[in-house]
Amino acid sequence: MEKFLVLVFVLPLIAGFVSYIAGLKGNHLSKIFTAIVLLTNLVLSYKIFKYVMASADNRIIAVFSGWMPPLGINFYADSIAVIFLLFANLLAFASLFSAKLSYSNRFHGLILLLTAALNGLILSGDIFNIFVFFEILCLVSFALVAYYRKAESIEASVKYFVLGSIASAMLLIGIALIYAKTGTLNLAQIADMAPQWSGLFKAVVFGLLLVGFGVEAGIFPMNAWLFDAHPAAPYPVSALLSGIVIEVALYLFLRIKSLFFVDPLFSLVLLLLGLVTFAVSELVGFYQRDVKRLLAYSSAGQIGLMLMAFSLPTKIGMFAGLLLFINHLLAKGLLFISVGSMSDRSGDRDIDRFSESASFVDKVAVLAGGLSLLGVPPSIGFMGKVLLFIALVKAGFLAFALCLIPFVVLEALYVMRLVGRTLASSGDGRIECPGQVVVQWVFTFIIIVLPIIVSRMSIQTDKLNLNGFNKQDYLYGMASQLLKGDRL
Amino acid sequence: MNLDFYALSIFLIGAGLAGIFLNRDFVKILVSISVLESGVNLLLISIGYVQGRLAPILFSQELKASAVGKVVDPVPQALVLTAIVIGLGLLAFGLSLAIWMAKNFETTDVSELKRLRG
Amino acid sequence: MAECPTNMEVAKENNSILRAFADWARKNSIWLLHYCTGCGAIELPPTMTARFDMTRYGFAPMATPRQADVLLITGYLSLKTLKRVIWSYELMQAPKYVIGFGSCTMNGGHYWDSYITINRLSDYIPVDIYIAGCMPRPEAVLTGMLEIKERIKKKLPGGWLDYEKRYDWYKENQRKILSDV
Amino acid sequence: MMLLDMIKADNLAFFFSVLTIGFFVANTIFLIFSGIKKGIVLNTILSLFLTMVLLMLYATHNIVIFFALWEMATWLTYLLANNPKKSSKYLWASLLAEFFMLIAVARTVAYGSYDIAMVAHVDPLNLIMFCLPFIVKSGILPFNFWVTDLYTGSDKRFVAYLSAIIGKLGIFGILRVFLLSPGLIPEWFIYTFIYLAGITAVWATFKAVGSEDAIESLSFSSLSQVAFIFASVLLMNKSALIGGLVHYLNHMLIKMGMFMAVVYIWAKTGTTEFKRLGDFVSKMPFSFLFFLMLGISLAGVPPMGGVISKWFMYEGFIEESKLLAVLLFFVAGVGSFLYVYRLLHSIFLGRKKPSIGLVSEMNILAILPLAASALISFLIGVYSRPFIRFAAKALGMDFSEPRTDIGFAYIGIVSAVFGALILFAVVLWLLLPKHRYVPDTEGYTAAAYLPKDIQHWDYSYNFYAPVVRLGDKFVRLFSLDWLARFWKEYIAAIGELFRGIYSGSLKLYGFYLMSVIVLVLFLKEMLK
Amino acid sequence: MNSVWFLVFLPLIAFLIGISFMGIGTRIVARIQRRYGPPLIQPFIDVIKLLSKDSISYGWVFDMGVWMALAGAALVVYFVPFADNIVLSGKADVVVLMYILAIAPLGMALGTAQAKNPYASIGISRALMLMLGYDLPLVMVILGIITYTGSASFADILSAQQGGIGNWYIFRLPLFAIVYFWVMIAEMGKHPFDVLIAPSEIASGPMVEFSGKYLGYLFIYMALHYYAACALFVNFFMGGAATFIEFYLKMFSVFFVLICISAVMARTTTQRAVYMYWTKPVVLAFIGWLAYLGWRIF
Repeated sequence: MEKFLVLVFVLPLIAGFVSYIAGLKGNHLSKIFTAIVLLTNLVLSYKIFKYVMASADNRIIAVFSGWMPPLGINFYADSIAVIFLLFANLLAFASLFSAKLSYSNRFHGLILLLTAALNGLILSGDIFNIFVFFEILCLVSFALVAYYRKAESIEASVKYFVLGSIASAMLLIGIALIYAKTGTLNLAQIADMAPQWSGLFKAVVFGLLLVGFGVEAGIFPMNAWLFDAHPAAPYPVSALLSGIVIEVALYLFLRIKSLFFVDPLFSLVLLLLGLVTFAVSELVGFYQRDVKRLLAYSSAGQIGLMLMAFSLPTKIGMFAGLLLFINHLLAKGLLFISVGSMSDRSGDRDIDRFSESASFVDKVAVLAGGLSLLGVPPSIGFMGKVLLFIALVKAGFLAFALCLIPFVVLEALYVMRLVGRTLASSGDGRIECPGQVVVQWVFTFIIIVLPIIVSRMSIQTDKLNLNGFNKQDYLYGMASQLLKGDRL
Repeated sequence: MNLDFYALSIFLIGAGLAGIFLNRDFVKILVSISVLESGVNLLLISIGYVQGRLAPILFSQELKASAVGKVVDPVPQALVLTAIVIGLGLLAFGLSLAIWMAKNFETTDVSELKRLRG
Repeated sequence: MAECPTNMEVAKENNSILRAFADWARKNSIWLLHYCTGCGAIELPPTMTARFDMTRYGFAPMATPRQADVLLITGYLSLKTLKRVIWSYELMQAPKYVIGFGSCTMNGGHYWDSYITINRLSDYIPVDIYIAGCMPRPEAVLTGMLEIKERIKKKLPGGWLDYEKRYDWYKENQRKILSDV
Repeated sequence: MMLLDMIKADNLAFFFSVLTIGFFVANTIFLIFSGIKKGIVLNTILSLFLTMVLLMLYATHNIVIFFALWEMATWLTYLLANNPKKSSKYLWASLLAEFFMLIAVARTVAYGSYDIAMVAHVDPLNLIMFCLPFIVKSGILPFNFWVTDLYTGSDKRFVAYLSAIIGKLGIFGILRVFLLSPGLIPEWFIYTFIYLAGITAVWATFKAVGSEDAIESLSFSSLSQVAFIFASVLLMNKSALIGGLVHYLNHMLIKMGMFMAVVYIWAKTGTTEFKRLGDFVSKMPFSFLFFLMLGISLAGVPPMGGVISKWFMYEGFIEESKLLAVLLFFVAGVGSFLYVYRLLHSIFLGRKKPSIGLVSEMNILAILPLAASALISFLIGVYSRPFIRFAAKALGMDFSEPRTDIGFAYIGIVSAVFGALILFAVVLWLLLPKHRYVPDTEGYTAAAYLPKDIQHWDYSYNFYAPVVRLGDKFVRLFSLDWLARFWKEYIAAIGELFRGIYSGSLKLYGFYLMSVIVLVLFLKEMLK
Repeated sequence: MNSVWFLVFLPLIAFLIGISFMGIGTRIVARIQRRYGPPLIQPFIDVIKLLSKDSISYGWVFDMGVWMALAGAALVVYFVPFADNIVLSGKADVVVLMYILAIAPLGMALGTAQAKNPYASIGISRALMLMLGYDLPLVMVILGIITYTGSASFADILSAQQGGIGNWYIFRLPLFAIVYFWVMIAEMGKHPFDVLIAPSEIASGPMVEFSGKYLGYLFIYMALHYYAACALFVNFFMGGAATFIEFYLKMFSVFFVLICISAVMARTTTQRAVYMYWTKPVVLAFIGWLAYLGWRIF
């Protein structure tokens, strides 16, 4: 099973270059090749997910070339990482499958490299290793944003490039300082030595890492590039970007934070940052005319929510963040794919005219995506929202919960404006690429089925028992069941 | 000895950052990014440097027998190698961006890029 | 106007107490509908107010033909107003009478030779009582109304029976000068 | 079967479930057989789903499930009304309130229990936050801005469901929470919302009296009745509670029947404006008869059921000697007389209009629910003992004999005497000289000749102009339009301010990056 | 007098009392206008004449409306205590009475609606608006009395007023009496507020299409309504009456004062009437509430 961990990273890395070369003549070959590779990747990650969930202590450590962890670089997959892995590969495959046939081999190569970087980031246990994969991720996403080479994409990519490079420099400085202090690069070992660091050192490293990962994760002051990059990129890329790339950056940062910076001050800072990100992006998102930009703001908002959820030390917070992540990935992926293709077909991204050519499947997809994004009861988004509020109140941050309310309502309004316009349009509905329809139907199906799986898995009662729950803590049970008591 | 290396690297990092923010021309910004990169690499190297020791080339004459006490810390050396390669990759991509920017905007002046806002 | 026989003919046979009681009531409470046209209208307020006070005898002015027993036409009639008079008359309910006021209703009066005045009102609707005078004084108006009471007391047939008997003749006269009645 | 034992969870749930199921069945029968073709399937499926959600909502005692089902009901209402522009106010008002409920739920979970009864034990503020969506959904004063848009804008097939059941969900919520936590309810909360409900009732009555559209008039009438029930339930007085529940039943029957008739007319003629309808009694005599019975019941005139429930509620208020509040509801009661008459006069009895040709009597199956609701309401009026006991059982009071000897026995006598007098009047009327039936055109016209197109010779527009003119300032003040305008500009201003953050210049973005590091360092020092 | 016959003929007696009031009333008004006026039994003659005349109808709702008007008015008579015996009493018959008062106007309104005449509709809308106007002070007074006597049944209200003139509510609750009297003018449709009949403006309003026996029915309804209004005032504020004569005289005194006021007043518009009823009497009644009931009304 360890070999699968390595394979999941290496396969797309090599395939990226192979598919680029294969696609030099005609790009059909590269598309098929890429599809096959991503499909195998998805199957591998599902196997890993199954294995980790079934195994006793829920973790695998893959070691390279025989060197044991303190010295060698290792891949470390626990239950949270495996979920990220599974959904990352799912979204990668889905967005590629829904991509138009007209995309060149450059596109397919870059997508494969992006997937490789993502898998590497999720699994790596060595901090410099994280830096390298992080760099690959940034570089590939710069390239993907600039794919169309038009004025808008170039401008977005330039801004993204400059901010990204500064961030990576900050990150390297941080890693250098950590290495200077601890002498080792393995996450677990650094975590053991972290408590002895002095207050000032901790603050400096925290600041550097926050900027390093924050730019890519889209935390408030640093996410200015996000609102230009996502609309400029082709819709599969923007689906990937807002679906998984920023989430993985956030996950990495929070993984490091929970290992090295355990004292409550840092989680308070992050909570505050999360709230501000959510508030600002919802407020500005409310006035957007451009549809894809509107979705970008909603992604930044959800990132704020996830940041708040993950920064809470309790398990419920962790579980809320996880649910919000899965829900956002599925809903935003679906929304970006359908809205992006619709605006490409009708040629205009304004909210009133983008849905001229909305087909029935587009309408269903946008409705399902919109409702689950907003957390309409049966969806996981709802469970995530409830858990988030309960986690916030249990951790004593009642004021934060109260501040959330107006902005969540704002988001409900502008997303429903988008959904309302699509449903109201009487488009002719011709379908450009069949793959996209399949992806939309599959995602809608997952959105509908997943809540049942999650709730069934956590309550373990045969039927939905409505008269109160015999298990004392319905939600806590859900959290502990899924996490199997992992320390992250 | 190490201290002046640290000072130099901090100076270089500061210069790089200042260059990025003050320059209007994109190519100048690229140059200052690479200055920043080199500053960081210098910092990384200087962490591993021990006064009076040799470079960690294991097959060289002096270290043939045993390199235990005589060599500087090899790990940062490796890190810097990859960091430099990455810096190169970034620079290459930046230049291609500059070319395309010139094509689309007829100028590489970053302050011209004002169309996407709000 | 529908052709059903009015109640008074039916009631004629049963000279029972009820009929007498109804006649007594009809005699003592007569409601007037004033079709105030021409110079006669000004004569009515004095008959109602303090000096002559027609309410002593049970007369009362009414606003709608539905509630009225007696139609009081107080002056000359032109083609246009005749159409309204006929319309109001047909709206009134069965035991109904018409009082022609002043000479204009009898023979066109002062304006007999005008191209539009109606010279003989009784050609178009059955008139029971004419009160002579080129605008009779309130006393004359009162005597006219009391004359109606006398006719009811003596059980004389009222104008509305004549209207029903010779309905076609009246209608034919009306159509001669009015296009649509 | 799962559904059955869910409904029998407790008496209160049983009462509401029976009513909701009854309503849904009747409404669906009507919609299917009334010949409204387009969009019926989707509407029925969604309302079936909504009914299932409501049944579960009535049954559950777990606050998280209660919150989930409540929000699902809100979203389903939004989708069923399928007029996004008009129902957006409803959406954001109820979402705002529901998030406060979520906070209350979270605090109760943090407090340690998932039971609704414990909500009030945390602290009174928690109870009020939990009850906020109930107030919003009942449209009580501070939150009545969404009512105008949603009721008039919503899909005609759903408007009956909306006003009979969804509009009154707040009442169930209040009952569920207050009955489970006696004595913990803050006094000031009850006082403020009784008087606010009173003002809402009067405001809604004025709106209904002044409205020119049947659906709008009926919607505002149901808002004023809901406000009345809301206040009497809030009062927690024994007879007021019973009156509230019986009036819930009554109002559901009335609104179901009346909306069916009006929706049927809308389906046939395409319009529900008063000035375009008239004299439908000639074409739809039976539906007029049932509509009349329901109208009389709504106005609270004895032979029909409305009087029983209103009487109990007034009795409750007088017992608690809250005269000022009951005065407001009396005025709303008299106001109901006005708009009921307007509905009867302008739809069924006025002068013929061109729309008369499009209408014909409902087929037998479509009129069945209308007839059933009218007869049940009549039954409540004449013999109301079973209904009172049904309501009392729902409230958990063992009520063999209502405390006052007024009520069903007495009203029975009243109806009997009234019947005898009607008989006497009819016999006398037959004995007296025969009358003649007259067609439409032969009417008194103050000696003016009738115009050819006679339908303009009708007074059914701007019917209550003097009273509407009088109440205009009061109505405009409380319809909170001025508040909505202020709020829109306020949000737009904030929006402009925040959009400046992402002004597109690279330098500014770079500055943001550096500011984060400085911020973290500053925070560390400041907190040391 | 408490035999079954009395129960059956109570409406007839009430009708006769009502007719006598109308007769005497028109004579008093004539006397005020310095003329003799019709004989005392003129209204009775009018009713007989109307019942003997032909009539037209517009449909079954038109007929049903008239029946309801007559039956509703007769029903009210059973609830108002007649002299010393309270016919149909229950615990809260004052509240029930207020509902029953609404049947007759509803019947008349329904009949008028089918009369298909704009004057009729205007008349009825004015009547309903006036009703909305004067119902506010009326309800305040009745609520005040109920709370003051502690029970909503006539028996208690009457017993609270026994024992000499001093105990009558007219002296103990003068404000309520004034407001109730003020409301009675509109309730009976007398002159300052007879906007609904208004012969000069809307050709006798609702009655425009009523002819013959239909108008007769409405006359009977009007007479019963006069009786009911005056009887209510007597029972509420003048402590009912032991014998029939005393009852009649008390009622007539109330009627006499009312006629004198209304004979000399000019008709107002509906809007001004409703506005006046919502402000002046409401303030008076509210002061009455505070004076007699104290703070427990909130």
